[in-house]
Amino acid sequence: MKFSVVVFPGSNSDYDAFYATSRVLGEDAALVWHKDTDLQGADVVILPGGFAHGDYLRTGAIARFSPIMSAVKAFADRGGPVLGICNGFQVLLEAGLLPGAMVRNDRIKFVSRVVAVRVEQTDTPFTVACASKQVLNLPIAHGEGNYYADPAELAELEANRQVVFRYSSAAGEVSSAHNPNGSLNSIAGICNRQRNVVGLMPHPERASEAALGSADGLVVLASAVKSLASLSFSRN
Amino acid sequence: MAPVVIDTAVLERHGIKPDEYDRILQLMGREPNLLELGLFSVMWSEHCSYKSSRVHLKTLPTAGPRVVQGPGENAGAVDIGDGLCVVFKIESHNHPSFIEPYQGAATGVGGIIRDIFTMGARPIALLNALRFGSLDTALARRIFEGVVAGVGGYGNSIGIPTVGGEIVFDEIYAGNPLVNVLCLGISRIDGIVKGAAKGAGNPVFYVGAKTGRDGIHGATMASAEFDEKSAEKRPAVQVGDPFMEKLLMEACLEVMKTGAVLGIQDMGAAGLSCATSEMGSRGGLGMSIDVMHVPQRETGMTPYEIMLSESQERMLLVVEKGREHEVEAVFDKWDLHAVQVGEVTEGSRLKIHERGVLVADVPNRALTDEAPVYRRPMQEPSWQKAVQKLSLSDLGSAPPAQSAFDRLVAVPTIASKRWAYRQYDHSVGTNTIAQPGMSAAVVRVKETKRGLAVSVDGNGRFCYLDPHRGAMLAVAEAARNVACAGGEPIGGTNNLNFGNPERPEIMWQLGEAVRGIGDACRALGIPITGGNVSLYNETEGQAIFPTPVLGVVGLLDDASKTTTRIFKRSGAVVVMLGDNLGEIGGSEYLATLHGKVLGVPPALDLAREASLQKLIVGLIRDGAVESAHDCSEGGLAVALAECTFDSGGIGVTADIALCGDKPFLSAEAPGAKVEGLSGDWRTNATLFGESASRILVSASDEKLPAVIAAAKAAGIPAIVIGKTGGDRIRVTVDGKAAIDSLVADAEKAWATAIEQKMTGRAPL
Amino acid sequence: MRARVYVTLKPSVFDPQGRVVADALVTLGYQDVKDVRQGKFFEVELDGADAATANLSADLSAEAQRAQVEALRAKVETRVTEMADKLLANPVIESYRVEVLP
Amino acid sequence: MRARVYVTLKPSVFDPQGRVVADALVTLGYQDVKDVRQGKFFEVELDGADAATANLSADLSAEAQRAQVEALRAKVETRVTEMADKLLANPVIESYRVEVLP
Ligand SMILES: Nc1ncnc2c1ncn2[C@@H]1O[C@H](COP(=O)(O)OP(=O)(O)O)[C@@H](O)[C@H]1O
Ligand SMILES: [Mg+2]
Repeated sequence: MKFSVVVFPGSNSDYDAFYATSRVLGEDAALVWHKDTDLQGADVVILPGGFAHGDYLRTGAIARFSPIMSAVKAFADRGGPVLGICNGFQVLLEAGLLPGAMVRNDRIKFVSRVVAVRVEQTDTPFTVACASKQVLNLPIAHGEGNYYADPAELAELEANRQVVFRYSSAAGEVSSAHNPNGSLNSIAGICNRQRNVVGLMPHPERASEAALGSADGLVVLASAVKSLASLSFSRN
Repeated sequence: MAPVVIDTAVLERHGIKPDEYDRILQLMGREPNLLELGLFSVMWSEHCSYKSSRVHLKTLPTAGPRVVQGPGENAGAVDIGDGLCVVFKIESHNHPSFIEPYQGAATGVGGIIRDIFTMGARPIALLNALRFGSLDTALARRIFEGVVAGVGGYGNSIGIPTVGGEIVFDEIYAGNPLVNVLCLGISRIDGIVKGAAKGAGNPVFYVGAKTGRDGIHGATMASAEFDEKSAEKRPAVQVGDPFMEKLLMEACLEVMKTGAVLGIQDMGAAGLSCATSEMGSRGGLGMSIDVMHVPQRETGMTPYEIMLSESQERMLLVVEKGREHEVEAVFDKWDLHAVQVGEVTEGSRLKIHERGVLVADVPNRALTDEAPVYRRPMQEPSWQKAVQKLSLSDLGSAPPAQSAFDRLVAVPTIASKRWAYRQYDHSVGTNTIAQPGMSAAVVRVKETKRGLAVSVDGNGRFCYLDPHRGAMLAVAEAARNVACAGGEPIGGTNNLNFGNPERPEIMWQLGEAVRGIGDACRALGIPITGGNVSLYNETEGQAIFPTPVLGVVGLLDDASKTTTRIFKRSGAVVVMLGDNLGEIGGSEYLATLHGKVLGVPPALDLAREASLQKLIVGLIRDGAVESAHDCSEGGLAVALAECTFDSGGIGVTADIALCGDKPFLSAEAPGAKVEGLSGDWRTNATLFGESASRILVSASDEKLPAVIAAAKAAGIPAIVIGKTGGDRIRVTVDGKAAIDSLVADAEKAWATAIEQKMTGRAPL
Repeated sequence: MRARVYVTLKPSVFDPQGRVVADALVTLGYQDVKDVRQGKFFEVELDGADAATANLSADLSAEAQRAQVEALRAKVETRVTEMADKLLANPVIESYRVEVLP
Repeated sequence: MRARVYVTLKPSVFDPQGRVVADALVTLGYQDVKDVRQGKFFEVELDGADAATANLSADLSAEAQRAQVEALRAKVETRVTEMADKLLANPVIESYRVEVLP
């Protein structure tokens, strides 16, 4: 199966996602330039972390106009699994593929550390291999990961079980003490209504080998492989 | 260019001394015009020419079996096997960071990254060594806050992890903070590209940000002392653009793979002047450019401004004639537009044109190799001997060990730097094996089993008390930290931060420090492959402590074998390798508890240090030890506590033998005897003295005999001092209770001290 | 011709930067600071628009000239509003205001 | 009472963000965008100042009232200018403008 990782100017975790899917997971992977219009036969699309266009203006704001984004949109509309990690999540928000927006971390500063994240939903292509309420140790590294949606939107997200990951304690309890950036409802990641597009701020690809301190993130990428068997969508 | 009378005022504005001007006249064979004078001014500045330090730097050991590239290029390179080399260098941005902390630090990071990818290497790690005034002052807090944000702002965006560093707080740096940044990259040995012009007739390309009027005379500013007037002559500070640099980095690495690039150099200090003259003189050729082709951000720029601008994120390339389109195509892909600005020429002259009219014509070696070299007078400071005298009876009574310990773990220089490094992305790139907070950073080398351990260290207090020994100690500490992660030291880089070299005492400090670095590097087998010199670090005539910062890179054949300072489990035996001599001269203990910087720094036996490092590297490789930690600031007691921090609360019980009462009588430090070392003083010297060449390890009962045997074979004392376990740090000295703290309490004080100073409140 | 686009977070969205600035001001001794909101603005310079004005001014009555300028301003305003809608502001969290400079 | 502080990079200082926004606008088809400079602003709300105005208005002539308000505005302006100097703007690379809101 094939992961296509989109490279925006300023992406900096593109190769990390490529490495984790190809070298660690052993699947096919390709880096796709943002000016291309073809996803190279992707089974799964990853929008990686980084600072697309410097994150000048707003995170993800300029990247959503890249030519490749029409293909990503079409792929998502057909039910193809799309994962946005960190900056990739921000791009998905700006592109309207996921609801809500990001504002500056509540304590302003860039936050780089390992956090515990609780898996809330296991019926998305990126969590099917997780146990319900499984807690993953994943690095975060962002200045704007403070998730916002207006009250009605937020209520809808919760009602539709679209909150996929929440910041938690190591034991899995969710509270403001374990919320690193002020995200509403401790949201670390969400999915769209169709559940095939997922975005999260933590970096599963950076936690895919024990040598790096945690291999907890691999289950997110492995989920995609597992889910693909049961998913049916057209690639073109 | 309009003729300008070059009078003393003009020369002064350009920082050119009368005898230097005579030399210019001689080299030129005529009077220079203003543009030419500008070129000499920036190229002969201390920052670019190393005119005061060069004679000393020449004495450093630079050769070794692994050295691929020594000093003289944009960065040094050392062979790490498999056809690969590690490319690294350290660079300072002290003065700009004082004027504008965020941008000063950010552009410092940008500058050193360019030095690395210019060589054809992909940067994979950043470290920094920072010095600030006391965090009890608003000024130091503001500078610290800005510098940390700037370091993070640039590195995070470009996606190179900041994996380690060190931060020291001392009022001596209040008006002159230090920001030294080390970058390290990986390249194939045969992929190294140099900053030399090749082949007359080959086109010269400019790529990157447009040239503006920023930082004109920045290089000369970095070489001038601060005084009240400098507030007025503040040059425009450059604003870093990490996004542009990211594009440049990716594009340059891609374009170098085509083989069409024959030479490349970044435009840093002295901008286009430096890049054109250095590339020409390194290649033994000339260069001819027309400033009309240089992309400009502002209108009406003169050739003088264009040549001297220090706009960031720009590169100059020599391209093989006929292959221009290959280069242009790569840059176009990245939305960067490379433009030809000139060509390589026969001869050795730098010719600058403005719309075809020749406006400057200088032999390029006159700007580079033939810059003045000074053998400046050196004189040991009159106060040097006095500050080496340490009489404890003058300091009153010693505090109880427990209260000294409580103070020390929370003093910002010793406390956890997590407030800072949590603002640095240290996991991007998926190579980081030992994160910030460990003794050395460890990154793996993808596609191999290898790893690189890196550490930056320096102790200004030691160097103030004895620059020669202090510099040796800095080398030893950096190498020891690397060894404690399992890395065999293979190369070093250094940043010399000193005051005004025109003062003989400062020059003496510099000369002594360089001699110390050389002595230690020769003994430890560490070639110096590059570095940086930052002089005139003074405010209102007050120089900083002489502060050489050493960056040492070590190689692990198997990155998975690395270890950290942290105790891994209860029930392990704790062993001290080395001697506990109780040397408190220049210690953090004396500074924090008694407000004194006095005495001689700890003695250093280089042969023993080398054996110790070999020993620890072997023990780690063989899996004989579970943790390893160097003893430095705060001594044995603080080092023991640090082994318990981040372990999840694993405590330790240890008994330490009282140090001797004449520990200062080593042959190397005659006259350094401390008077009054008895009672509490002796207990505190035992616990908080900073004797060199000591490592704390933990090992299983089964491995203990092997550890002892290996130490014996190496001629290093190995003393079992205690056992891990429980939830307290309990230390006795000769059986007498000295320290007894809950790990959780000590760790909280240590982990949150800086955050509390910065926010004025207890952290969440 | 130049226009400014002022972008602010909607009142319902918490503004952490404003909060931090307000706290810092209070710490500095400005106890009467009740609240700070931080926004950003873009000064957009458009080509050609000036030239258009210049061209017209010669052979028209003052009134007609004014009308022309007004029409031009209106055009610029529409255009810049479009830019704000599309790119400069994120409608989920931000609101904006366009001001054409004289 | 409220005041706004507009902060911009000095004209001589390069504004990378503005350049990227300008490039993005051109790519989006706004070919006539020549330049964009990005700035920020702070809306500072001060306590007490309003109360002061309210107190005075009752038993004073319209003119005296106006004078009082003017004095208050002047005071706010001085105070906020001080804040801008000290904290809101970085004098090395930025310049600022203070506007007291009615
Ligand atoms: N400026 C910094 N940047 C990143 N990490 C830092 C910085 N300063 C300190 N650290 C981390 O904190 C660790 C402890 O620092 P230090 O007290 O100097 O330790 P050591 O005694 O091992 O030299 C460093 O080794 C480093 O990993
Ligand atoms: Mg250290």
